[in-house]
Amino acid sequence: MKNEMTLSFVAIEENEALARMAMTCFITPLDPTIEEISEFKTIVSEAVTNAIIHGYECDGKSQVTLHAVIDDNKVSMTISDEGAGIFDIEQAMEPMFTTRPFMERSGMGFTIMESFSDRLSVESVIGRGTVVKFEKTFSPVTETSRMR
Amino acid sequence: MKNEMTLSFVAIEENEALARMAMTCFITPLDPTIEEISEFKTIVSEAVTNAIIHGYECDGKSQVTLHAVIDDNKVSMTISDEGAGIFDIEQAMEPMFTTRPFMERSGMGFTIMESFSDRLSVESVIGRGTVVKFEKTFSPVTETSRMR
Amino acid sequence: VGEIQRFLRDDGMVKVSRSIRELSFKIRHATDDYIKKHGKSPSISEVAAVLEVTVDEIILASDALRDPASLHEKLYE
Ligand SMILES: Nc1ncnc2c1ncn2[C@@H]1O[C@H](COP(=O)(O)OP(=O)(O)O)[C@@H](O)[C@H]1O
Ligand SMILES: Nc1ncnc2c1ncn2[C@@H]1O[C@H](COP(=O)(O)OP(=O)(O)O)[C@@H](O)[C@H]1O
Ligand SMILES: [Mg+2]
Ligand SMILES: [Mg+2]
Repeated sequence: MKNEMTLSFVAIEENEALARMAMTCFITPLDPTIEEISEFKTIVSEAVTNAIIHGYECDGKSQVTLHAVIDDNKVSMTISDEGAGIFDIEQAMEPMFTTRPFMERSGMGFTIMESFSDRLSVESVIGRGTVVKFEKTFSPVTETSRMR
Repeated sequence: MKNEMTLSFVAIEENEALARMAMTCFITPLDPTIEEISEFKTIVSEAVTNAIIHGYECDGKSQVTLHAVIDDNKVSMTISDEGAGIFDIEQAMEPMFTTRPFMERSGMGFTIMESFSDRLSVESVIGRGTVVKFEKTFSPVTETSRMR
Repeated sequence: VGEIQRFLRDDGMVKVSRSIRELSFKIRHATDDYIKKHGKSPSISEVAAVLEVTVDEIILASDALRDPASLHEKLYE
């Protein structure tokens, strides 16, 4: 199937749940397994939380934007913010690296996103913002489930 | 609370469920009753279905856009399309009026939307598209539920 | 209990929390059973059919299953 959507919202923590659920509904027609849903949601959740917390410091007015495309059983997504930006992307992506240890951040966000997606890329400019792109291919829809 | 979001998607029927669930998540922080959720979802569902079916004839590429704002316990929303437009709005809003009787449409969409919202308005231009706006105020969040 | 409620509240699902929590346990069981039988993970529509609920309900309930501990197991397994 083919589908496309864009979702944007202001930077408040409540909207992480909104993003997670909206994206889950978006991929439902692919009839994913519970495990695939959970992996996909986790990627979205980590990227959106980063945009809200690190990008905008939960300012309640700047926009986080998600764009997603379904092409057959592959989902391509971008999560973007126009916030603080990342100083050193390579370092930021290292396991356990966090600039906010005092906030109980684990520093595992990018590591989790990488392990649950097929490919992931990050672009960022200090003071301009951050774009996270990823792809995830789902197991093909079976005939039995298609018929229901 | 204050919150704001925009969701847009291509005109395929699957996206009615996406819109419905995304909007439900958006209003959940207001701690609505099951009845309020169901009324709100129904308004969204009817307006989005109209945009997809009547506005775009499910063309799979034109965009339906939802914009929603939460201000305290009031939600203001617009559902817009740039599709066919409505010839005679007054007539379209009459109970049982439908231009698609052969598709098993009930003609009750606008009547339902009006009865479940606090106020509803429709603007439309033939060949340019349709904008449905509505407001719905939710019962205030009680102290007990806030504490949970 | 306070912990679970806070967790559900954070997920924005207060009023429907108990039934969702119950369903989320059923999903876990149904999934495990399915894997034992078929050697692969079930799709949401398959789980929905087994439990006789809608896919929407599975989505809502499976969101309540989100649990950082299992995430960790997955990462370090
Ligand atoms: N959208 C973003 N905007 C600004 N900085 C970011 C963004 N995403 C990630 N970062 C930076 O990368 C670091 C690592 O991110 P992550 O692996 O998710 O760990 P954590 O969020 O737990 O700190 C963050 O601490 C932050 O400094
Ligand atoms: N977004 C729209 N674009 C074009 N026409 C519309 C739109 N929404 C409603 N209409 C027109 O208004 C009529 C009445 O709508 P409604 O009350 O929802 O009944 P139904 O959808 O069952 O026909 C429709 O049959 C259609 O002709
Ligand atoms: Mg993070
Ligand atoms: Mg209608």
